[in-house]
Amino acid sequence: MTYDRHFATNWQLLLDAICTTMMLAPEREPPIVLSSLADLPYEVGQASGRAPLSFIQGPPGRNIALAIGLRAALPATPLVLIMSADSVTLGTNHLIHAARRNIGMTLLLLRSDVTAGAAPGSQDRMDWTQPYYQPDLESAPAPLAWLTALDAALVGRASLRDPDGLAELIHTAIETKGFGVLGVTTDARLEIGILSRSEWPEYFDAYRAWTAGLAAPAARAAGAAPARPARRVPRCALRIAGLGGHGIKLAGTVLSEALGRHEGLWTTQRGEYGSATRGGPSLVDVIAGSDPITYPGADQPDVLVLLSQAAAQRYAGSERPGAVLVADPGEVDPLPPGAAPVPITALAREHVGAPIAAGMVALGCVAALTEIVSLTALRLSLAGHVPQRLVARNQAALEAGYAAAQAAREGAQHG
Amino acid sequence: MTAPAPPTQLQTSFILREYLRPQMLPSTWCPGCGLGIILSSIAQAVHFRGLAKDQVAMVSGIGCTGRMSGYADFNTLHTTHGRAPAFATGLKLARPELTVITVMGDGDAMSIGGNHLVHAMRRNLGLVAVVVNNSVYGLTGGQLSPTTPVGGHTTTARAGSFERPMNLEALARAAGAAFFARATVNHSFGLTKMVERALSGPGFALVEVISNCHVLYGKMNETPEAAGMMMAMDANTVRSNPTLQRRARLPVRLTDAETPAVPAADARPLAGVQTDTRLRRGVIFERRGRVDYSGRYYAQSAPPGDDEAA
Amino acid sequence: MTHIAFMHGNEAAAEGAVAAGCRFYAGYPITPSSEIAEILSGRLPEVGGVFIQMEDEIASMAAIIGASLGGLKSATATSGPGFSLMQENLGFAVMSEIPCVVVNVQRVGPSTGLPTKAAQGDVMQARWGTHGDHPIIALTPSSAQETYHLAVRAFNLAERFRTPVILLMDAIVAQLKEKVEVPDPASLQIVPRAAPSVPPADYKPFPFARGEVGPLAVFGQGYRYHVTGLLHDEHGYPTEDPAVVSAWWEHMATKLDAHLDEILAWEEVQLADADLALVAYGGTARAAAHAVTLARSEGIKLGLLRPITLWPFPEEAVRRLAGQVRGFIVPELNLGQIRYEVERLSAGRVPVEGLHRADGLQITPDQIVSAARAAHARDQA
Amino acid sequence: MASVVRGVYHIEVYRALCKACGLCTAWCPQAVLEPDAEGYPLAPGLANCINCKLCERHCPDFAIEVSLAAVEKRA
Repeated sequence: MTYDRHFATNWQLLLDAICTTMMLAPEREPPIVLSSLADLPYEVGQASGRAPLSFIQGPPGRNIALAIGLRAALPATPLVLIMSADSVTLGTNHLIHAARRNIGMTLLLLRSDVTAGAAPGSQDRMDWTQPYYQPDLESAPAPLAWLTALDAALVGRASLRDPDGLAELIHTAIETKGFGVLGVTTDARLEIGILSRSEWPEYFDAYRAWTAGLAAPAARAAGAAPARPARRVPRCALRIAGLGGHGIKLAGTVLSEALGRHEGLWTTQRGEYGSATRGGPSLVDVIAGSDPITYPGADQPDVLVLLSQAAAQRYAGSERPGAVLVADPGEVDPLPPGAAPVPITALAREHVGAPIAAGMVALGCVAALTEIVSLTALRLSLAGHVPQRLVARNQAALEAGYAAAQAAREGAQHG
Repeated sequence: MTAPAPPTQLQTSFILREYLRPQMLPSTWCPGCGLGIILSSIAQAVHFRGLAKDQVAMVSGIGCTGRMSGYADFNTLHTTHGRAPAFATGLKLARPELTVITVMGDGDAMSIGGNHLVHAMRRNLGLVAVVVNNSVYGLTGGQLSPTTPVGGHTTTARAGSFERPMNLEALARAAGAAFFARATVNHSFGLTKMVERALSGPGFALVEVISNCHVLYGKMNETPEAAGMMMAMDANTVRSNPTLQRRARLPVRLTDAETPAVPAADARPLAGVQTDTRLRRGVIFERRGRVDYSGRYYAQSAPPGDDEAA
Repeated sequence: MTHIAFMHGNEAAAEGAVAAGCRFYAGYPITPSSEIAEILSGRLPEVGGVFIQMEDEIASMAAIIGASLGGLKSATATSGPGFSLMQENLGFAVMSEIPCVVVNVQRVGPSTGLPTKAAQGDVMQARWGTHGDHPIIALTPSSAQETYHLAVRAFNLAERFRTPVILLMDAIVAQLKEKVEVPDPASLQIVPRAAPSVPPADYKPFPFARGEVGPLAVFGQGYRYHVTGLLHDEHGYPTEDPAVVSAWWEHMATKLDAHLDEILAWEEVQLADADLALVAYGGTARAAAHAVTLARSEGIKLGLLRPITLWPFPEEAVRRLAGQVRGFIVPELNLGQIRYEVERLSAGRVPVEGLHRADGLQITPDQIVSAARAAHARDQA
Repeated sequence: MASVVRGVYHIEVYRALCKACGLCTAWCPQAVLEPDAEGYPLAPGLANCINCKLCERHCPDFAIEVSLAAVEKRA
């Protein structure tokens, strides 16, 4: 490769250095060059009519993030980024995070004396000057200092006045695993060479090592789709409303899976779940039916269970005529007309020792008072959603709710 | 508006009520969250500096920390994610006489806002930034943050993080911040003093506060209790001042010396990785003769001074 | 073999992506889409893919473009504020014809808005969010089941047409847990990345094929070429030549329009005899479908047109319907975005009424039925 | 010569602000504070209070206040 260095532009010198690295390591894949600088591809393209390199002209500053995606896909391909002011303006965040993570790429940060032919600055400590706006007002960005501080794998400085040294340094940076950065200048007074090195695993190498030990996916929830249900169930809307700490989210999950998996229906589950510590309102809507569910809200429930006074004030009376209504007489006063009284919270305390099982007691009531879900289906579903050691207690709560609701119904029939 | 008279005695809660918006309380923060302690420390620092509420602006970003500006009775600005330093820059340049305090979480300040933070430090305007570092994204549910330690479990790194965390101290030094201090919520008296000192000087002052997210990070990393997580900060940090380090060895201890350190979350060491993770707390660096550059934007004749004589 | 699962929409999007062959995800946490990242952070390593949490959404979008050029099917997921940040590089992907999938779980905006509340206010941003004229595909699911299938379809369309595809979800679907019949992966039709059949010397990375796209060569496999956000010729080199620019526009303007039959999808619910039509999509369409049942029980002949492909908009379906029904009602969780489209397409032939809210609450079937009743009464009078 | 006076301090807990996080009881070096059944702090050991204000300074919810009210009342 011959050229007249005396007349060569800075661009040609730089690209020639990159091409020289390919000769220094002929077995290595040719690099992909990323830059936002518009005039670069012409230089490359005109040399041979076709680009000898793949070239991405990404948006200013974002080439670093683009290179991260490329690195994830192509573990071994050298990625060479040519950046100028974009590295210390809109690209700064990408710059510092790629360095922090040590993602394998080689950055050439061009000082303004390279890009604009400006007079070399005297601010050696800053390494880099920003060629516009108010250069005398602000302290100049110092990307090499930032990246040294963040322990980039390699930080160096090279000069276009020493093209062979430049190629040599780029080659070294490419060979360095991880994030390498070279400040490129035309200034002869600046120190040239490797300024700092740091040891840290390359990000995607570490990623692959870190994730290699992860368990292969177990056969995911195997099992065929159940046969279509023999019975036709019209849309049925169930709502359980109480407070955070009543275990309402778990109840909703157990109920919807009992209906969907074991009763062969379509189901949806949505809710607002308060936390136990805050004790705010908590609510779950489960809709089930033979046809896929459209609207997931139980605005006019067919089954309504009220666990707290606030819930009763808000939702009593919203149910469809003829709906199944359950309320906890220990919490709700007065009892809404037609409600089956079941001391749900008291039963939860009795069987689990805390109100957290109230949702499970409520499900027992639903099984006792409706045709939509069986106790067996709830039991099966429950076993899949609580830790083994808690299954027995939750089942007791479920069955207590079932028994109490049956007793309440019989009481109502006889009384 | 006149500044309040310096307090004659520590009527702390009185001060707090003076500087908070009671109608906004209780906060939306989880029980035991260190953010309230940090807000309390900032309010006290403002009080002890004798600053009038009207002369103070608090600018926050998005996240649990972003909510802080809603509770403080200053001129408050709750901005977009990561951009608080940029909003604060505009405000400071428009009203140089205001004391502008920026509060950000670790993800807010260092991840999405990393660029703005670096350039704010470089410009060295008279801003105070309090960065609350709890190693995790709280508001969105416990994802990896740029300060999650190697081995720390998060919802987007269930097997433990392998990423090198951001070294804010080194970055602040390299980017040219005038002042950098680190406190923990377990050392709130020191935190108040650091914020006071940050408020007192020109230039960009950064205070990093190690805080607790026991609800998400703690739960995933075997420290689900607020108190335990905070007390562990005593063992996980070391005073930057050697005199104070010696004094700390004296038997007068208000926190339980037996409290175990937070286990390093079954960290699998990576080859070539330093394992000393104890952070220094205290004032880490303060550049002498630090220059507040904000004046320059009005009188552009002044050449940049030598601000590097640290 | 098909199996039963219980998933919310976010999980279905993540599982659908894995099934479609997604092997790279870059994202940034944001409510209410974070579960997609959380699930993929576990699932992608299992299938040999890469998950990375980036420093912001700008970087996330750039990284998935890079990974796609490297040959991995790539996706990101976000919500309103993050979607705004992605617009810059979304435009880059459109310009440089790079397949990728962007999931946007909409929430109430503008700005931080109501982070946890459902909305459909990003419909027009999905269409015109990045600057300049451009083709785009946006799909909007109404259920977890459909989210799974549309996630697969989004990747297929992205590969087929070399374009970013937006999976425009809302928090209703994203957070609703429901039963999903997960199909046997072998039964899914997956569009693989097309490889060039010509030798590198003859390869044109961006052919102006008028209504067709050429294969996108994977970087590092011998096809060295140039990718740019500038307007470019077929080799990817920037150009300002008006003739070349015109040819480029011709290509871009026709690449989706010539294949609307492959892209457009919508559902018609009881439209055959309807004299009043709802146009609803996403989570809101569920209330609309329920409202159709309720209204019909009152004797109101209500039907529903549910666009599944939101962009390009199923224009012919609306035009045809405008000649049949006596009015449209458009319920949506914004202050009128698709309503404009319906108004434009019905061109004054029939009245178009909007049923809008953007206060974080959802539109209920009762509200829709009330509107239908009023319209019906006006019609009878 | 300063000396610690015991038994003259008053501890006020604002229940409306308190979230029962337990930090104040965890920090109290004198075992003054104890949680009640719901986790809110009570001060059965008030006589031992040394006004160190660790409870007050570590309350994230501005819900506890140590004062000299007892002294003032006596005066």
